[in-house]
Amino acid sequence: MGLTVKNVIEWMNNFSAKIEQNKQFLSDLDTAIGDGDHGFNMSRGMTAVSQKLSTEPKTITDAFKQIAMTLISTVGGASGPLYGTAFLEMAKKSSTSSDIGDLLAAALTGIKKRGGAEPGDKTMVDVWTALVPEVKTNKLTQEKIASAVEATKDLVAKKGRASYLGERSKGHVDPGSQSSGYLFEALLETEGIL
Amino acid sequence: MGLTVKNVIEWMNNFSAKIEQNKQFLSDLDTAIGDGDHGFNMSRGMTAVSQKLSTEPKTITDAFKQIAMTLISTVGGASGPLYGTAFLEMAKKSSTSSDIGDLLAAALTGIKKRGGAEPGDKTMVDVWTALVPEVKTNKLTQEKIASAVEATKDLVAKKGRASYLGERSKGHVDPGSQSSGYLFEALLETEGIL
Amino acid sequence: MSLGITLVSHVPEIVTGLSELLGQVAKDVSITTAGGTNADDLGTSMDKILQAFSENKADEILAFYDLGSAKMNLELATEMTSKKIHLYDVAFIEGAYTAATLIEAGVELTEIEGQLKPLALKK
Amino acid sequence: MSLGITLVSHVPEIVTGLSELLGQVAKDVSITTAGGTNADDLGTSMDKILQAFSENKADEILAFYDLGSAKMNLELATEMTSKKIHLYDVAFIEGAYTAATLIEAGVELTEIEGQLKPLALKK
Ligand SMILES: Nc1ncnc2c1ncn2[C@@H]1O[C@H](COP(=O)(O)OP(=O)(O)O)[C@@H](O)[C@H]1O
Ligand SMILES: Nc1ncnc2c1ncn2[C@@H]1O[C@H](COP(=O)(O)OP(=O)(O)O)[C@@H](O)[C@H]1O
Ligand SMILES: [Mg+2]
Ligand SMILES: [Mg+2]
Ligand SMILES: [Mg+2]
Ligand SMILES: [Mg+2]
Repeated sequence: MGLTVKNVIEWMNNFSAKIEQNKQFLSDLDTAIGDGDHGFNMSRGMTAVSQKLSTEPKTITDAFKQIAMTLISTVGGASGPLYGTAFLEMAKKSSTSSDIGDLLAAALTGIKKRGGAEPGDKTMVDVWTALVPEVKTNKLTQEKIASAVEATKDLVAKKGRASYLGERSKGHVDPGSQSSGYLFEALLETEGIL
Repeated sequence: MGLTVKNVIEWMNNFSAKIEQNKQFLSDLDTAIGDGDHGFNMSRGMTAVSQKLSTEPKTITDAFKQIAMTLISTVGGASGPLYGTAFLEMAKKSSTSSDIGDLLAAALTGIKKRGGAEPGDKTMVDVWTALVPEVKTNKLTQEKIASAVEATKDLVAKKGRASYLGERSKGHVDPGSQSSGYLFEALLETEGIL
Repeated sequence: MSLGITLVSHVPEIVTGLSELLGQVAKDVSITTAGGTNADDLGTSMDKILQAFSENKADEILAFYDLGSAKMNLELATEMTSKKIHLYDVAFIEGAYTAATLIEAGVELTEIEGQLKPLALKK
Repeated sequence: MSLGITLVSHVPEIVTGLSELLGQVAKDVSITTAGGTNADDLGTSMDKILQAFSENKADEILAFYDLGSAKMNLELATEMTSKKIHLYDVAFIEGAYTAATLIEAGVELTEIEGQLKPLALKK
């Protein structure tokens, strides 16, 4: 059935629930290689998004735009403009395509442009780069999500706060990759969207 | 007759009076190529010095040490540690010499070490470098002081706040050179010290 | 064409303090600030940056920031404002101080940018 | 041997704000500050710097400063304290942030200094 305003809202509410449940865990990951706020940042942002979407947007494009602007205004950390840009690009793309794979590909391009990170830099870009093709080819699974997140563990950070640690950033999962994992999990669990 | 506690105090009180009289002028010079506080900084410092010296120190060494520490604690700008270091070095030197030329030479070495400036960098070092030899050879005059100060006008600043202006620092007398000029004038006017 | 400065930091106090430091040497330069998140926590806010851009009296703005994540919000804001924004990856305090001094002295943008070059950092 | 940080600025708010920023990533590092003159005006104070050195819980201190004149007071204070002080001519905020992150991670001084090299500036 593809993307509808209703399943986008469901997707976001599910993502928000996962963030809420894991906010301490995400912040703990960020404590190890950053400033310890990623879970709290995302929780603030996604709570505001759910709130915003409680009034149903008219179109998918409107929905993505509202998600983007809400995250940009409330998250506060690097993940704010990054997820914000992702959803802004999805909003733009949604005016010409309703294929979720195309939208997520546009989002990934936006994230890379916004943060300047490339695959291998130990950022959310790694998880998105691994999983967007899986969505496109309809092969996304829980296992692939988990292993994409886990794969950031052994990388040396080249972008974001963790990059100040150089080699010492090894051995810890990247917090933004973990939260991105939840986004893809929520997508996978949303009936009819893929 | 040479250096005595009494004529050191007289020298300082005279210097303080000149600073007081010209504090707005010194700050205006600093407004052109700095942050506009040099006169106020020196006024605060020398008022405290005169106050301190109103209780007569036991030795010349004590006098210079008190002058130094008072300037360091009260001036607040770059000129504080610079004049402070100058008088600290004079205090040190005064334990083995009572020749004002030797003391001023030690002071100049201290100023250069503290600030890293060389002659030609458009700082107080220029005035000291020009005038210390005149003191040593007993040839200090009001004219030589004036022309040493004036000579800083056409230089390009290489140290201190004025250095941020690069070429634009040309055409203005350096404020710390002007205040140093007053120090040498006060010295010249102090009966029996040279 | 006038040049102004916008300062962006994760901490509100850092930009109010820095603005004071620059004001001393650049009395005639419009300097606006965006510090902290919308809730005044540690972080940055695109909304505050946009407001700092719009409050700035100059036509063209030189923007400086502390840490990398501020840059992303700055770029987002740059895309959303109609003002001309120049963003510099340079030492935050030292770069902003240099720019303020030179703008006050009437130095042109290309020359200012030349003086900012030695202060460039990977941020 | 523990490492601490002392921050010196012409403006009190800059160092209190910066100290907050560093505290977020370096909860276990002793960070002490000296901002403004003894009268809390814009400028620096050797007395405040000495106090920041002595209040610091670490044996060795990495010191960072904003503008050149702060450096002179820092050097004077360094000569007057018995603590071991390392003074860096690097981008103030970026350098202090880098050092705080690395000290918190237990990185040794020589390695920290290597990471500070690319942040060096003529100040
Ligand atoms: N330049 C960047 N490009 C892509 N992702 C980045 C970049 N910088 C940070 N991130 C992501 O953001 C996450 C941190 O988010 P968050 O903690 O909310 O922000 P902050 O670091 O500002 O506190 C990182 O784990 C990483 O995945
Ligand atoms: N590195 C330096 N070496 C020698 N003299 C210096 C140096 N930096 C500044 N000065 C002197 O200090 C004067 C400025 O003093 P002041 O205005 O009190 O300090 P600040 O620049 O901190 O406001 C300059 O005019 C110059 O003569
Ligand atoms: Mg974080
Ligand atoms: Mg943060
Ligand atoms: Mg000054
Ligand atoms: Mg000053």
